[in-house]
Amino acid sequence: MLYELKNIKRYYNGRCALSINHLAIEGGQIYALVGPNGSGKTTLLRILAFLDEPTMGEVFYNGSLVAPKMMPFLRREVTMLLQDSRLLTRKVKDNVAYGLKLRGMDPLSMKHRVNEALEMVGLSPKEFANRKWYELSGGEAQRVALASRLVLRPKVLLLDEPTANVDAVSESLINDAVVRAKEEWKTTIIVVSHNLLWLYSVADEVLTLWGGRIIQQGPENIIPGPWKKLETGLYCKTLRDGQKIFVSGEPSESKVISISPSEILLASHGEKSSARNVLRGFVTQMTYHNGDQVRVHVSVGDITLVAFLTKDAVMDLNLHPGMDIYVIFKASAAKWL
Amino acid sequence: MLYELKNIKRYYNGRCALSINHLAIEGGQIYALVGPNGSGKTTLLRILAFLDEPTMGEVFYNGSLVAPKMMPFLRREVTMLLQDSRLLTRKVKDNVAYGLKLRGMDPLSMKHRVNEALEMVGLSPKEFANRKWYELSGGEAQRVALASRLVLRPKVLLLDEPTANVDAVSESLINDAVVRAKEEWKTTIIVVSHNLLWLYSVADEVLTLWGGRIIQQGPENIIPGPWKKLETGLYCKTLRDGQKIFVSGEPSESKVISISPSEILLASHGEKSSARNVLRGFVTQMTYHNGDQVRVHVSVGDITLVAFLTKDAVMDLNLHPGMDIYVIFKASAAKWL
Amino acid sequence: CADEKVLLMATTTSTDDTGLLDYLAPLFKEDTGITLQWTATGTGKALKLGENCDVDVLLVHDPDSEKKFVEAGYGVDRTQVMYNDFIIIGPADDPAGIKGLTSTEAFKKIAEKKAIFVSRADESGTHMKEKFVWQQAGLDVPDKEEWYVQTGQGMLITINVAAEKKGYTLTDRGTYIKYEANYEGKPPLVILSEGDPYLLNQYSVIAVNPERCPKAKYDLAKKFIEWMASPRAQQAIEDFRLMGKQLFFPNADVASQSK
Amino acid sequence: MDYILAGIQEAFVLLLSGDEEVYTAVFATLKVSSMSIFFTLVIGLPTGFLLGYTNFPGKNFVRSVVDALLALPTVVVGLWVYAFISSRGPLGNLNLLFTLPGVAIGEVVLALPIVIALSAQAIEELDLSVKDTLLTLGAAGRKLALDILWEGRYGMLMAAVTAYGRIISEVGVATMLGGNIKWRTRTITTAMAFETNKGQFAMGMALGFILLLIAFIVNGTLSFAKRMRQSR
Amino acid sequence: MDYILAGIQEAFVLLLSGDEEVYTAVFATLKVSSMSIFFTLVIGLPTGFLLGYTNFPGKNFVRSVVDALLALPTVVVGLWVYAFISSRGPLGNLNLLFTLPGVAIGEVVLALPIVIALSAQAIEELDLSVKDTLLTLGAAGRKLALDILWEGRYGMLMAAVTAYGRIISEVGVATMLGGNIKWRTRTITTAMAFETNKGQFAMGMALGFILLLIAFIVNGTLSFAKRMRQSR
Ligand SMILES: Nc1ncnc2c1ncn2[C@@H]1O[C@H](COP(=O)(O)OP(=O)(O)OP(=O)(O)O)[C@@H](O)[C@H]1O
Ligand SMILES: Nc1ncnc2c1ncn2[C@@H]1O[C@H](COP(=O)(O)OP(=O)(O)OP(=O)(O)O)[C@@H](O)[C@H]1O
Ligand SMILES: [Mg+2]
Ligand SMILES: [Mg+2]
Repeated sequence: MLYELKNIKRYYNGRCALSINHLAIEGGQIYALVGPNGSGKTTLLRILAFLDEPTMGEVFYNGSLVAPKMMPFLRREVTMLLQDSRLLTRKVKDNVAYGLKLRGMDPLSMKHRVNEALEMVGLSPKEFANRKWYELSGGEAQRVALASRLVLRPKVLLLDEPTANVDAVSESLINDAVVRAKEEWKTTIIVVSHNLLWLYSVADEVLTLWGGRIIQQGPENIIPGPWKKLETGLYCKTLRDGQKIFVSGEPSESKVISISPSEILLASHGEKSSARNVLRGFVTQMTYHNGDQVRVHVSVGDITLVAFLTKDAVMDLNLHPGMDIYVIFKASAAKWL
Repeated sequence: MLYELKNIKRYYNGRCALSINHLAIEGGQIYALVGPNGSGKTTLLRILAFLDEPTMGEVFYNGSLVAPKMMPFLRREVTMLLQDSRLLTRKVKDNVAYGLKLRGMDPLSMKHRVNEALEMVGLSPKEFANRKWYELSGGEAQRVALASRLVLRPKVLLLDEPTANVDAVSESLINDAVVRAKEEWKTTIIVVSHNLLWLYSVADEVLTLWGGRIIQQGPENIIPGPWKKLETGLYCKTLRDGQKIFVSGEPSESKVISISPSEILLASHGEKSSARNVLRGFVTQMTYHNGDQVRVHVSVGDITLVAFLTKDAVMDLNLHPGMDIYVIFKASAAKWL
Repeated sequence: CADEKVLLMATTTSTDDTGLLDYLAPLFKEDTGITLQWTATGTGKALKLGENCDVDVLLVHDPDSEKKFVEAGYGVDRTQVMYNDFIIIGPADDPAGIKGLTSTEAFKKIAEKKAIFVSRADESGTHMKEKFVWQQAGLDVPDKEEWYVQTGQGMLITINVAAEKKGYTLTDRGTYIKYEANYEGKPPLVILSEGDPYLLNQYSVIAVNPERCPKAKYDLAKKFIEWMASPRAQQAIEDFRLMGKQLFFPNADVASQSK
Repeated sequence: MDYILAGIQEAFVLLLSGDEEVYTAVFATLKVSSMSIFFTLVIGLPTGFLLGYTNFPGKNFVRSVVDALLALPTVVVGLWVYAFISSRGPLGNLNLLFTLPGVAIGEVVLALPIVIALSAQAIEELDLSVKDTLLTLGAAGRKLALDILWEGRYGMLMAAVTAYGRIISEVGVATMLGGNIKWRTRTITTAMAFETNKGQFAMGMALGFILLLIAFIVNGTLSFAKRMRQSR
Repeated sequence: MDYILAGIQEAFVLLLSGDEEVYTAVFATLKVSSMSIFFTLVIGLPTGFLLGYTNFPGKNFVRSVVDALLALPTVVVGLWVYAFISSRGPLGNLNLLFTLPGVAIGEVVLALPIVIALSAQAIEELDLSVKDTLLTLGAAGRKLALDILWEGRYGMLMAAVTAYGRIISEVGVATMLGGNIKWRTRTITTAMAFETNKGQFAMGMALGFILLLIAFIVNGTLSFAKRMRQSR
């Protein structure tokens, strides 16, 4: 176990931004960290990067409890791409070389490594190495910042929105780079991104944050309130088009439910079902995943629900984008967050 | 015609970042501005926002040539969300109210408008209005910056990566906000984003930049070199899996081609075709667009090609994600950029 | 108090530092109703302030410059009012052995032994007198000698420099008494040579020429000059004591008015 | 050595006994320094803003000149201003020599380069995106200038504090233009120099401590205002 | 008025005629100011860094004290240092009084608050993300400090230039600890004060212009270095 977090809490001026009872992170994997804005992703990454300490709780790294005075040493092997990434006020090549210089690498191998890193993020060293830090476009700067982390071949690489501002070609380059880091250098990687498509294509495991807590469900099908209590004991939300969602259980403080994509069925006819919820919608997107899984987005009223189907199921239903379809799930499938 | 640009060039230290012979922008539309990193999108937006002047060339706004001394006045009706958006060092509500205060709005209507703008980007005024500028997560800050532009109800709204760092729910809120701005306030909107899915769902028209020039083709199916000249006069690129792409015509300096999605056919069998290029691949993604169009992504070797099909064609082919398929296009379909 | 009668004087630091003016001003006010205010600087700058009409009256101690000042038409009514004298002071152990010698002998001895001598070197009345003594002793001013320290500063500071460097210096008696007072009677430097007749230090008052300076309060200045020469003021100067010692000797009655 | 301790003691005695001479000097000091810092900021901040914000040919030269003027000696300022306000100077009619406003003129001249150089620097250090942000929100002209100054407020505050420190501790100009006239233009610093020249070192130290006390109160208030920005 | 013009003229005459007194004073000025600024920066920049970078209880109080010390009057510094280096003081054996190194000690004390306050301020103004960036890249300890100083280099330069201006134009400490001794510790500023007290205003002005010329050359060089950052 690389990291173990126990009873971590992080407060900002009395507001709790992160609250994790237990979290274990294994080495050599690629983790995706997802969750809506303000859910505590950056807060968690900063603690894992030893930039911040939790207000309370214990962080174990490689089995030993992390004390403040160890943090500078740990930061040598754990590096983080900041969400608000910025460059040092020097040339591109000096930005990328900075960490290597710190670690006392000789200039010759350094130059080689710097060029390699720039190429990994799709920047030609010939064109970019000698540019000043401000002579870059937004996406170029973002990629230089990433290169200066990749070049370190760290034990742990924490990436906060690495693909923000980055174009599609570079996105897949970054994908390759991350996979290469994992495979060649056995780097443990934790990526935060709202670009779920991209994220799922790299991640081995997904952690979802919601309101500072880690929840078991995937990030999809999170439905906010308001919920109205019915006489039957169920709770009901009315969508913009008049359809209603019914869920059971006791509401949490956040008044938000989540439904696992695996609990959702799709059917071409909606008449007969024992499930409480049968909603009409249409397919907006279908995406292929490794293992012959297809992720299907269905637009229902003003929300989008996601279901996972096998390739065969897709073919049986003759599913295609734009097709009208019924989304079916039980009232008890919903989990209050 | 709202904007007309003639023979615009913008140099940075002798490097040409933007070169537009002619560009006309009509009022009341939503334009998408797409292109890879460093293609000049921000450079163009800054000129349209009257933040920068082109090194040479003429900018007409509302039919009259823009002189430097007019720019402060024009900036009253043209506002831009910067790519590297930042907040003023004051409370959230004061950030959003800033532009209104400048324009002399009375405090009462101002408060109302500020709250409305915050809600438009999905931030509850009760929770966020009194936060300090640094008490926000990355996506929250981005949305406050957007709110402070939306609140102005400007004549022209220029958005540079408005959805960077923003979660999926807020993304669709921003979508709504942009459409509302166009419809209620007749705002002309130009959006830059690498989030093409999102972009296509809002834009009326798409402008593509490549190396500082506007090109006619959409942003998709841009295939970089290297290209090898064959004896037949065609040029050939070998993909990672050994398949080859052949194109005709004379290479431009950039050595990049583009193929319009509408020139690409999909077929379940690849044997008989007069077209030079018949490539085997598989469907990775299918997305529904208004007007019964479906955008299909096909992974071929190490690149992804995009084709547009009608819903009926999708059904005829029984197309589904993960399905093996042939991509067919003529050598002459490629345009050298 | 717009109609308050205020007389502005430029003077040298010695009259201010010793507290003489703080002692005389209330008496002057009592007798004439005029408030005396002063700014204390070097004699050279005081004369310059007079030349520029920035003050009404001067109390200075450099007869040669004063005469030139009056001749140039900058001042009128120059009146000598008091004097004190110059003395040579040095470390109590007197390394050059000048105790009891006349000033010229003492200077010769100092030069011979290359004992440290600290000079004000600021063209002040004191400095003029020092140059005069070097001349009397038949020596050039030892400008670049290692042992000849030129401070270019006021008297008290120059004495302090001499004390730090365990050297000799020429000072007016008033300042020395003040210095002695600061050390509560146990000063590091003591009087080693005194009493030469040409070591007098004459103070005069001069009114700024009202013809050049219409704004100058000549009437008040004239009153002040008259008052300073009056028996009452002269007696007051006679009575002014520090540590029981007299600092200034009135001589208005014996001195001749220059104009 | 002993005069340092004696000085601290004396400072308390003077303050607590309400020594009239000392209080007059304190008052004169406060008056001169308030006037001076007011005009220095009113002139210096906009000038510093323009110098930091705008680009014009020769800007670097102007910056260098301002930087050089940080070395403006008090004697030069004193002489220069004296030339103007002496009764035979062009402003002689205003009777400013040997008055507190006269001193303030000199202090303003002395402190202006500090405020201009430091505020121009602070404006230049501001991220470019601050200016762009204000521009995109429609700020222009005076409002733009004010809000850029506001975004750089901690830098401006530092410029003001540095200039205030220079002004309140200044003695050369105060002596030359004020004349150290008792009850009128004697400030704490000129009194301090005067006492020291007389060899009254303990008294000089005492006055020095009183001056530092004032500076501490003024700057303490400013620091308190600054602390409001909290953890940022 | 006329002495201002006469002063400029005289400055050229003095410089061109190679007046020995003036050149000795110029040399003494350069020597004192170089020594002083060197030690001020060596002590002040790291202190300013620590004060700006670290958070500790009572930090605000320390900042306020440093800000107050910007008002440290030359007389107090002079007296204080004098107490230590006079022959009766604890450092009397070193014979520093009335020497240029003695003056430099005083100037360092005087200029330290400037460098500390301004550099702490510059460090605090640096975006927090600069520190985070350096930390994530593995910087720690001395290297971290140096690189943060480097990221704030224009602010540091400004602190140095301001301190240098203060030092080179300073006269009170130079007089008190140097003694204005001709051929030895007479600097341009003490000479200037001396000439002015003698009523030689034109000569005072002339020396003032020479001083500004030196300041301009020094700061011009620094500005040139700064200009290298170009359009940014
Ligand atoms: N410096 C701060 N002071 C106060 N509150 C803060 C601060 N930084 C973050 N917060 C709050 O803490 C919560 C978690 O913030 P965090 O930055 O971890 O979110 P995030 O998951 O990274 O969001 P995003 O996707 O927008 O980057 C948010 O509610 C945010 O408003
Ligand atoms: N200040 C600058 N100095 C020099 N070159 C610059 C500067 N700003 C941008 N460039 C260059 O100009 C080109 C266009 O930059 P621009 O910022 O317009 O790109 P962009 O299309 O917005 O890219 P991105 O998607 O990365 O934001 C790029 O090659 C960039 O490197
Ligand atoms: Mg975040
Ligand atoms: Mg851009």
